[in-house]
Amino acid sequence: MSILINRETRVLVQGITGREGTFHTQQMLAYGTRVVAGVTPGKGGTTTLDVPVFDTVAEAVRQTGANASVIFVPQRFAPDAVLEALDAGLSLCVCITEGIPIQEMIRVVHFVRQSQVGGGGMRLIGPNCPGLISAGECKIGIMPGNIVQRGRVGVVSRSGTLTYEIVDSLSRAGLGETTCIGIGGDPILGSTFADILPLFEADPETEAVVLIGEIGGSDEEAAAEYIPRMTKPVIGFISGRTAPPGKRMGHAGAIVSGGRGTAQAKVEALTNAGVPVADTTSEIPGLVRQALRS
Amino acid sequence: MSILINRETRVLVQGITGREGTFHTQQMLAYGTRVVAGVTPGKGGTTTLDVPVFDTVAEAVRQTGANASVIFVPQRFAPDAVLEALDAGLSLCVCITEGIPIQEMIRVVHFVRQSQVGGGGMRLIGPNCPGLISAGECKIGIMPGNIVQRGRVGVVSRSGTLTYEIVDSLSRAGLGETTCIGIGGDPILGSTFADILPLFEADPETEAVVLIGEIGGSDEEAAAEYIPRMTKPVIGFISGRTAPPGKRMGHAGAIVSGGRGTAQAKVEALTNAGVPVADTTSEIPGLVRQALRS
Amino acid sequence: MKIHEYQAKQILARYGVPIPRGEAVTDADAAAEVARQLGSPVVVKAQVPVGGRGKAGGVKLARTPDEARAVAGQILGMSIKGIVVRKVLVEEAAQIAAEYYLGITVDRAARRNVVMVSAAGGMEIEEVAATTPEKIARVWIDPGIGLADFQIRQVCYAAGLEREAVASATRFLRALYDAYVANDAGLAEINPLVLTTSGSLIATDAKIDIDDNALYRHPELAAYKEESEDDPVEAEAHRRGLQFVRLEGDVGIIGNGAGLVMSTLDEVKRAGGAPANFLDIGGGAKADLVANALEVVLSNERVKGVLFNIFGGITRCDEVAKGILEAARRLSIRVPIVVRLTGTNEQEGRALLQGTKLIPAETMEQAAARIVALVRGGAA
Amino acid sequence: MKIHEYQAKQILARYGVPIPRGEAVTDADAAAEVARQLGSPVVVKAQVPVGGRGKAGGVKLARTPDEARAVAGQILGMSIKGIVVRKVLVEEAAQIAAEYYLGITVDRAARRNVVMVSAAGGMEIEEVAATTPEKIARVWIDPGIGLADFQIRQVCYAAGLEREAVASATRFLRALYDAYVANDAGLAEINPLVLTTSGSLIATDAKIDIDDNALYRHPELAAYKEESEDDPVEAEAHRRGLQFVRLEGDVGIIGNGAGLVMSTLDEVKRAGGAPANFLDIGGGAKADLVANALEVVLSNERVKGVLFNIFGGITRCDEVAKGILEAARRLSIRVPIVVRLTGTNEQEGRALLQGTKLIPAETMEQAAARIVALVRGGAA
Repeated sequence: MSILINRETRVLVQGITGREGTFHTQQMLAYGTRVVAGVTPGKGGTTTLDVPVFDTVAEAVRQTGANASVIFVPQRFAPDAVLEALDAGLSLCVCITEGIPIQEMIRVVHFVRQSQVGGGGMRLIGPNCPGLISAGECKIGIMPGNIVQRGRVGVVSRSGTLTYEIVDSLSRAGLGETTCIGIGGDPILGSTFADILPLFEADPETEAVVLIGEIGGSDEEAAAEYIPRMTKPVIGFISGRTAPPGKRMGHAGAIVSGGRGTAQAKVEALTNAGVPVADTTSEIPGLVRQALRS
Repeated sequence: MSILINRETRVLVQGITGREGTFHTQQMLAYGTRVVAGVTPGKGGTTTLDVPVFDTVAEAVRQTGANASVIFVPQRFAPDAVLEALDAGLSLCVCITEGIPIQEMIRVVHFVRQSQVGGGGMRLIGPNCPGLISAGECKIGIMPGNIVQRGRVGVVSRSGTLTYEIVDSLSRAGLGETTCIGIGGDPILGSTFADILPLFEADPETEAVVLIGEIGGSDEEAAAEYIPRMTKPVIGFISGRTAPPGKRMGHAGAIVSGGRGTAQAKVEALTNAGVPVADTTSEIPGLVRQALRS
Repeated sequence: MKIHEYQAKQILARYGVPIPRGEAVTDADAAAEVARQLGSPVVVKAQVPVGGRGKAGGVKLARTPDEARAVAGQILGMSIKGIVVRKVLVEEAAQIAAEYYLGITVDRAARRNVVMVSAAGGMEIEEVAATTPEKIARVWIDPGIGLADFQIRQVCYAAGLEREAVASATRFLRALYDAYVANDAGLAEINPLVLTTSGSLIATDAKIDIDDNALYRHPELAAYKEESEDDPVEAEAHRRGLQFVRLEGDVGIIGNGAGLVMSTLDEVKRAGGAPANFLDIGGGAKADLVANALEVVLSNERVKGVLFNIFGGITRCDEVAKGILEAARRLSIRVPIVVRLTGTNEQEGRALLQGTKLIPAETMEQAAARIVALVRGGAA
Repeated sequence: MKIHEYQAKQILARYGVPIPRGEAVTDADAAAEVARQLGSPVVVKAQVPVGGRGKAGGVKLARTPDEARAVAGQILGMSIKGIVVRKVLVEEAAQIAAEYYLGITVDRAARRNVVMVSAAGGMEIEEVAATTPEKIARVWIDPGIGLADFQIRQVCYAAGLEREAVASATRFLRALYDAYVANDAGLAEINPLVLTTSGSLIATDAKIDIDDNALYRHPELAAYKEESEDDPVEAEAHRRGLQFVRLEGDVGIIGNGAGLVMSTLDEVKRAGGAPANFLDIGGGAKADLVANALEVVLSNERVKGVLFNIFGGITRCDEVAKGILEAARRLSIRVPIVVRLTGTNEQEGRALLQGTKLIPAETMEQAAARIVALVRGGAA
């Protein structure tokens, strides 16, 4: 088992003919992902890496039964690409693109989450994220597949390379992973820790979860409110503990954040929720093993 | 019994200090309606007809427990007034105001109906409607109360005075009404025939329903699709049978309407749904009586 | 509010829609001058806010300035569906490779704006809609999101436009949508959108209807409104705040509430009469407005009798009676007037009319039968 | 992107926000001239995109042009939080009856924009937020609907503004919101919004932050960007496409991915070192970019050693190694450089570095410990 994606997932690549899109499509295919379609407006009817290309997502879905998409289109076209995935009835959309204006994402994420009211709808991962891998089954996005080993730990992270670092250490420690997800580094995300944790909680194969947070926002604090209701252990890590408070955000930022968002506040919230928080990445495999034993 | 409003309904008047607002508040109070609050920005803290006035709907709801509102504010402020009612968590809003731009109503009705997804939310009656009366219990809007008599028939109509004409004839014929609703004459409405009919179907006291339609749109046709599933008889009337097709609407109008919208199409749809359609208003009481006998 | 083709094109041009070079003129010499300046074959088109002007001979090609003068002379002053042509648009003729259709309007059933595109544009688009509706691709616009770029692509690809035309068609559609929204239109249409033999797209005809209810926030469109009122009686009625539509018959009809007035029209027709107009005085009318209404109806010389049908709610029957009497004082009324008053203050209203030449009626049906008999009989 | 007060006011004025008359100048004589033209007492304010300038002596009242010259002379050239004041805004002093706060920003937890209003405006608003949060009224904006008029009324009434100020405060807030949305701001703030003794409202201070990711669609704001870059090293790094933040320590840090770089900072700090910067080369960096990164880090004279921490995914370790070697050729490097390469093509990368003065490390912790020891030791 795994969460969100598996062997059956039929993946569509939005922006398949771009440099990044083509490169990572190749990587995904090499990992065994079923990439069934690509979309590039104006390139409908052609193929890329033997994958048929369509002008619109709707047409691609109609012709290939794709049910998940990954977005590699540039910044200024990415919000529209997410809405197109939503409109076409996909159940998962992974937006790799970084640098999308925050006001665009507020709108897009709003409509995406609205689709989930009453069940169903589309789940968005990202933007500005590395994507996800269900070990040995399916890889969507840009995570290096070689560091993932089938195992017992679910990984959810706001970072990219830091996640690879930690996943690699879990694999080397022989623990292995079920699904590894990078939810993205932007202020407004399609899915948060609190959205992903229940999926790991419900996945029979996942025995523990590693949550990799960082300074800023309050997603870690929100996760800490949910974790006490879980039956599975969660191990935390927060990067940016020594980051300076940053240049001034204006009064409004300070009023809204109200003291949340610092590494200290996050570590405290997680600790209060019973989560062992690692001081350095190298401690993580040990803490996981310890949690699995008890 | 009755639908939507009754003795317990706590009514708030948006625009209570305007000429129309004050006049009809008086009429509603005289009918026995529990008008518990009024709203006029800037007049908070005063009273009108002994009704306390607030600056915002939210504040009025907090202080008085109002659960329904009626809107008498001018055209350009009315869409915002509906959104304010929605935001304040009212369950019913009746918009009397006429002349609201259609693009505004497309937006407002969209958000209102979105609130109903998954149950709950707010129901909007109107705009450009006379409101509704639950006979002997509560009157919201501008219908003359004296023509309504407690009885067995539910009335739902797109017209104003034509409704009074028909309600009056039902009352004089000794049939009487449960609730009479004018859903409004605009192209985009908060509630359609198809929204109201199920409420009458579920109301134990309503034994038959009179549906008063007119040319334009396809709400009558949509109602005709639902009516065969009802256990109660529906009697129809369509005004505008001899109206000329009107000046040209452009191709787009013709393409979209696709032949629906004429009086003939509506009469046909209702007849096919088993609805006796009266040729003149004076036939209606007889048709109701006949339907109740069979 | 319907506006003229050239006005619609002025609006569209502001939003970046390419339109043919040209100008609207009111006389034949000016038409020739425009043709001379354009230096190319031109199309001369009657500016009337109704369809079917092509079939009526209101659109003609002219190869030279002299030809332009000649056809403009033919078209100016002609009557199309009862409307006299006072202006013609003279514009560069396009070399047509293909004709597309783009339209945006309100889909009442869906409660949304709908965008429609077809590769089968031109005069027969309604025929296409009726016989091969699949040739018209549609997308509905989410009121929260607005028209998304992907929807534009979707509808253009689905319509089967030539592939090389899709990119510029999407820009056209975006501009058309911007114009539609910003001007509170109820309809915006480019038909045909011409793909020229040189591969560019141009709007050779355009149609925009503006939502009358939204005119208050578009003061810049007021000038268009003036020109769009072709019937002086309708124009006068609208100025006085009355809902008025001129019809072909001889029985003037006045009532309160659109539904009631329409039903009154139906009753008059059932009784064998022919309504001369639809006139709704609205809710809560005062005597003055009622008098104005009667005056407007009687200004139509065809009218041989008038029927008042009032169901008093907010409108008070005594106010209506006072209005009728006031109008009777101002005008010399030579036709029969049947008055049906019921509802609020009906006793007071009826009392005021007693002893006058006005003919009372109890019900809508009786009133209709009475006025038709009187008009047919030719006397009160 | 943070912009200066006077720039924020220029933007707000375009959206109809009343601001005091005044001008930004770069020398004391010009300040006196502005004061003379205004013909009233003025406030002279340091233009630096950081808070706390009032306490730092960067805001001063001047009753006469001579006084304006004097205080401008004091303020220009002073350093506020490390930033040299190059411009002062000289503007008409307002007669203050009350000070309000208006702010709009992104509430990440709510995933919405939030509007905040308080009757307790002025410099202590954060104190108010901490101790009496109920004095700051808030409404969250539905992304589909936008800011509705009723919400503006709601938040203004809830904040307890003087009743007579509510109507014009609502106009202010609408204009502020329009400016916020149209400029892709992440923050727009008027603090204080001054209710003058004559009963009018005026924005005596304003703050707008622009979303850097949205600058591509606001070319008109490019000029502001130039002026907002106070640190030449940061400016250079950003021009080269690097995420860079200058810090106070002496260990230069370069990595790929913000989270990994932050963790590297944490490790260096844990090992007893002090990072000199945060530098993220992003994903898939080529040798050239890596060389640029090293150059930027070394341009900081405080740097006594550099740590590379690369986890290769899209980024290839051999490309990083090439970049380091290229930079080493271009520059004469006199500080120790510890390189930790792992992931994609790590073998190739390590091979390239063999036989050079670069110091390899296996893990992030080891790398951090090594560079700190070297910097502390003072030698490679």
